[in-house]
Amino acid sequence: KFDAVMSVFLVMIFLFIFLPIIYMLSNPGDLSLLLDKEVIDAFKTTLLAGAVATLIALIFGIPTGYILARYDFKFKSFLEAVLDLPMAIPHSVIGIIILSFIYGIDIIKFIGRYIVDNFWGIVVVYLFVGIPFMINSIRDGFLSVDEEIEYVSRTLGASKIRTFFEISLPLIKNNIISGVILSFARGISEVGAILIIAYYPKTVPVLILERFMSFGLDASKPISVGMILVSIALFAVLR
Amino acid sequence: KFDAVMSVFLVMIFLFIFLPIIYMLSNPGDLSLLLDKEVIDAFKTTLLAGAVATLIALIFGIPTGYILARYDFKFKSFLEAVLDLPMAIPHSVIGIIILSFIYGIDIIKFIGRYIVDNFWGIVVVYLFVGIPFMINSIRDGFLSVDEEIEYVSRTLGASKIRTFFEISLPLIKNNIISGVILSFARGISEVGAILIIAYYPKTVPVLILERFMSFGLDASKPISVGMILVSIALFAVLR
Amino acid sequence: MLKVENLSKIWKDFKLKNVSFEMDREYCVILGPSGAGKSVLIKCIAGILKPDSGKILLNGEDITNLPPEKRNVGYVPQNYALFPNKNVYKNIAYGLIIKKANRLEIDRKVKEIAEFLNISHLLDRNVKTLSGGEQQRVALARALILNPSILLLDEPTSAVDIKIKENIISELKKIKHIPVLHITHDLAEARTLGEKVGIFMNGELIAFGNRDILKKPKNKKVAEFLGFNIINDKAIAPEDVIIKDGNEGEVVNIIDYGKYKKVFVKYNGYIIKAFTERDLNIGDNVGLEFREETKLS
Amino acid sequence: MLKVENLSKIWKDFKLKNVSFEMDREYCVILGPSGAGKSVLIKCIAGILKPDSGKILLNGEDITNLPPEKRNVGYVPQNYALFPNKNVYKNIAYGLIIKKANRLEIDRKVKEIAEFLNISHLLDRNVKTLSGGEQQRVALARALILNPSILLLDEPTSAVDIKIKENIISELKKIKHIPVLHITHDLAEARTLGEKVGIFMNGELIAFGNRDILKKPKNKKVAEFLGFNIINDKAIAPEDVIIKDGNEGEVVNIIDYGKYKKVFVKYNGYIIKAFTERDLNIGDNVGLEFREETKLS
Repeated sequence: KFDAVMSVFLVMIFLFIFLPIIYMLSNPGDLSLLLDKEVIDAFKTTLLAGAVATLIALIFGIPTGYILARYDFKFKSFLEAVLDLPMAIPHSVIGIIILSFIYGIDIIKFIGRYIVDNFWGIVVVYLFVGIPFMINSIRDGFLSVDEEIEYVSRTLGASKIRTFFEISLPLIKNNIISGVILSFARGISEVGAILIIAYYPKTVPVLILERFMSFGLDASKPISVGMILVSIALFAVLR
Repeated sequence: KFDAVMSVFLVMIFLFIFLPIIYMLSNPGDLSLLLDKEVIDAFKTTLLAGAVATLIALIFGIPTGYILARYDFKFKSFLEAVLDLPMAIPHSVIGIIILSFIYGIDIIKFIGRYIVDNFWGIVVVYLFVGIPFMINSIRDGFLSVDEEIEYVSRTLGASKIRTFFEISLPLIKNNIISGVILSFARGISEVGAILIIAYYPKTVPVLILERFMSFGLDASKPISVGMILVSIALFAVLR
Repeated sequence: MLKVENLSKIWKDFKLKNVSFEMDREYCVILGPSGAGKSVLIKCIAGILKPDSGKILLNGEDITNLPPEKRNVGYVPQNYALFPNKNVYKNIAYGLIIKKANRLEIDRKVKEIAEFLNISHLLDRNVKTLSGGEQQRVALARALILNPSILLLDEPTSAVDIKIKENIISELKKIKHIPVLHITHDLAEARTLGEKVGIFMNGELIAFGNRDILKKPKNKKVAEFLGFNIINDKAIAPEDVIIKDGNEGEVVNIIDYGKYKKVFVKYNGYIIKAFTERDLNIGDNVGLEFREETKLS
Repeated sequence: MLKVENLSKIWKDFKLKNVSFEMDREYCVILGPSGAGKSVLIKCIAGILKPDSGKILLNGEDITNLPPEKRNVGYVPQNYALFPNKNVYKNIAYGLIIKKANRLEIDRKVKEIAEFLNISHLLDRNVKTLSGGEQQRVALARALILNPSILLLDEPTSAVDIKIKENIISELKKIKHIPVLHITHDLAEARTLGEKVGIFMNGELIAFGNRDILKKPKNKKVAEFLGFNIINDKAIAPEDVIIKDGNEGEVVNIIDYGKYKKVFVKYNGYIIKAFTERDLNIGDNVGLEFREETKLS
């Protein structure tokens, strides 16, 4: 009886999420719109920027996650808090922060040219919002690797670097995959910061917004469906 | 030596996040702009909508998390995947999904009036994007409560409901708090879906975007700083 | 009086197969290897699991379908499961508070039971600061305070070290007024505490009766679990093997337990376990004499 | 030969205080209660932890500041720490692969050591499917294959049940060609395996020498840890207490271990532990005789 009441809440919240999504997927509108050159370009831009940002996040995330998992040092929890901050700051604010910084510091002002309304601006935003997911996932991976395993490897003659590549890294393969997917997915979702930093080249979420504003719901539906399918596919791999 | 190289990556990524944020906080621009009536109204709208959405998320999240933690049933993992979907779908797409659904189903079309460009539209979006955080946090809480404790309570004469309120719920207090903060913070961050569903009444992130588009960076800086402070404060409580 | 009739249950990887037994106001120990599903039996009796088939009667009443809160059984799980957000006093008083007993009575009973189990000095403590042995006593007090019709103990000494184990056993011996069903994998516990003893393997209760069944295993599986030597179809307890001079056997391993040594002797192609106080070395030749043998069916 | 000189280290909640000892090609067991920081000692010798002060010499060479990979010590941690992504063969071969030994030599050595430890049939297995005893042997093989200058064992039997423990002890006895430093909280292990024995409490090595130190505790703390009865300033091992007729003592508790019973006797205000094969009950009056006493300093 008690459980039945509880289940009612579960079913209601499930339907709240499920019905709109399933309705959207079954009423995608005119899918031929997806073949529009602007749409294809937007998908290319989004996925490429996502891939580049995720690669950078991976390169920085592995050493960062390792150090955070294996060492204690002063201000470590402050440092961890800062690394998580991009998850807490509102999306449009992130755009303002990055832009203010670039235009505020004289010696890096020149970078603005490569960032504002530029492909690399998209990459920077994606990296900024996605990196915490990468770091946390990889740090959790290293934390789950028993340190005794690394110790044994070393007593058997493997140096620290050798142990890292031979033992630790292969053991966190799944965490690396989930870090990659999460930070990629977080990146390509972003629109608030992108509107501020790099309206052009248009990413898919920006294009959806633009089509909606200019031509209404029906014009943005098919593109949305395409984007949902990408997200769900990524998500399915993750699970 | 190996660790030193690793640490360089950590420091670089730390600075990438830290410097822009600290620069922003130390160059907030003209803070008196925060006293502008439109700004104050936006803060009121944002925080109120966030609070209402979080309350609803809590009411649904507790039973949902409990059922997910305590029972196995067919399609459970499918159900959990759906409940996580709002985290995976790009922000502007979420707006399109909700709007399409409301306008697509005849018998609920009337709701549109209370959603589009309306306070309740903001609440719906905040709830949609925030609920997965609430559910996951509460489910993890119940999972961490040893079931034997509940069993013992029952053999001591407490019914299932009594045990729930007397034993289980107090034990997950911290998970409830973190669920509340995470879903609240996720809500008030949102801008992509809000632009589509409820441009008015303006939330802070929307206002920041608008000021930036109309008056440039300096007009949006002080509001951004205000919003960052709110986020950091929430975040500090969470840790 | 507890009567279990043809109880069957499959739960996770464990199963009960057609378990039947009957006990009175006595201390009953069910002995079985870890992971044999003994806890499933206790959980069915406590009402936490619903049996797939079979019946449970407590003092003549059929309780098979009653929820746990209506059974009046005392349950002490393996990890004690103290309420971490309540202090020791509140843990012990919990059952009475739920039953809305009056405050004076609660106070009196908590103090009484705390005295009985030597934990009066712990009443204000946070349960997270207690040692394993202390937690065990608090869990016991919490279950006993309601004067249950039966006390169910799930491996009460598995989480504590040997010294505390001996202590807990001595506390458990004091419980005389309530029937106890105690499950364990520890042979010494069964020998020390059991007025009735059952042997549980692979989901089945393969022997049940008075303490003597530990001395006279009925079949090979029981004999092996009890650590008997098996020669052809006879079982010989290690304590019934006497090491003497001779050379039919060769010592292959010795473990020194202080008071005596456990020796493993190669004898006619068998490895025979025995105890001795002699000073032997690996490789020594010895003779063996079997004081008592049990024929296996 | 291993020589440890004035080794001190603080790590997490554990500490070593000025530990010194010396061992040859022999089997050395360091005995101490759980949580006393014995692992810190082993981790310092393995090079995993850097001592705060003191020196470690292995075969005359000062290895205090060498990284683990340059020490040639065999290390078997408490949880075995097998490489979960490699099969048994690859686990054992790991050290030789790192050393770039040739493939034929690796194969020969792996098979040789696997035979020695009776795990030849496991070589293709995934390590996650192994039982505790099997994991232990694989970890041992992985450490022994490099012919280490010393083998370090951290509580090798703490995670397995009594039958497997006896098995592992018999495997360990076979290691004759390499010095072994074995830490444990189990007295029987120390008595059975130790050619040299140390007693470690609260970060200090409070006794070190041949096996006799287990029979003759130097002070009260050691005596208590070893389970001796303490009367005034004398320590009496439970096995040296003889139960006879009389009535100076009253039996307050009995644990039945099968071969013998452990009895707790109230005697002159002390609770004396003793072993007996007599059939006693709680409350019986008995006499006590002390066969041997050690004076405590």
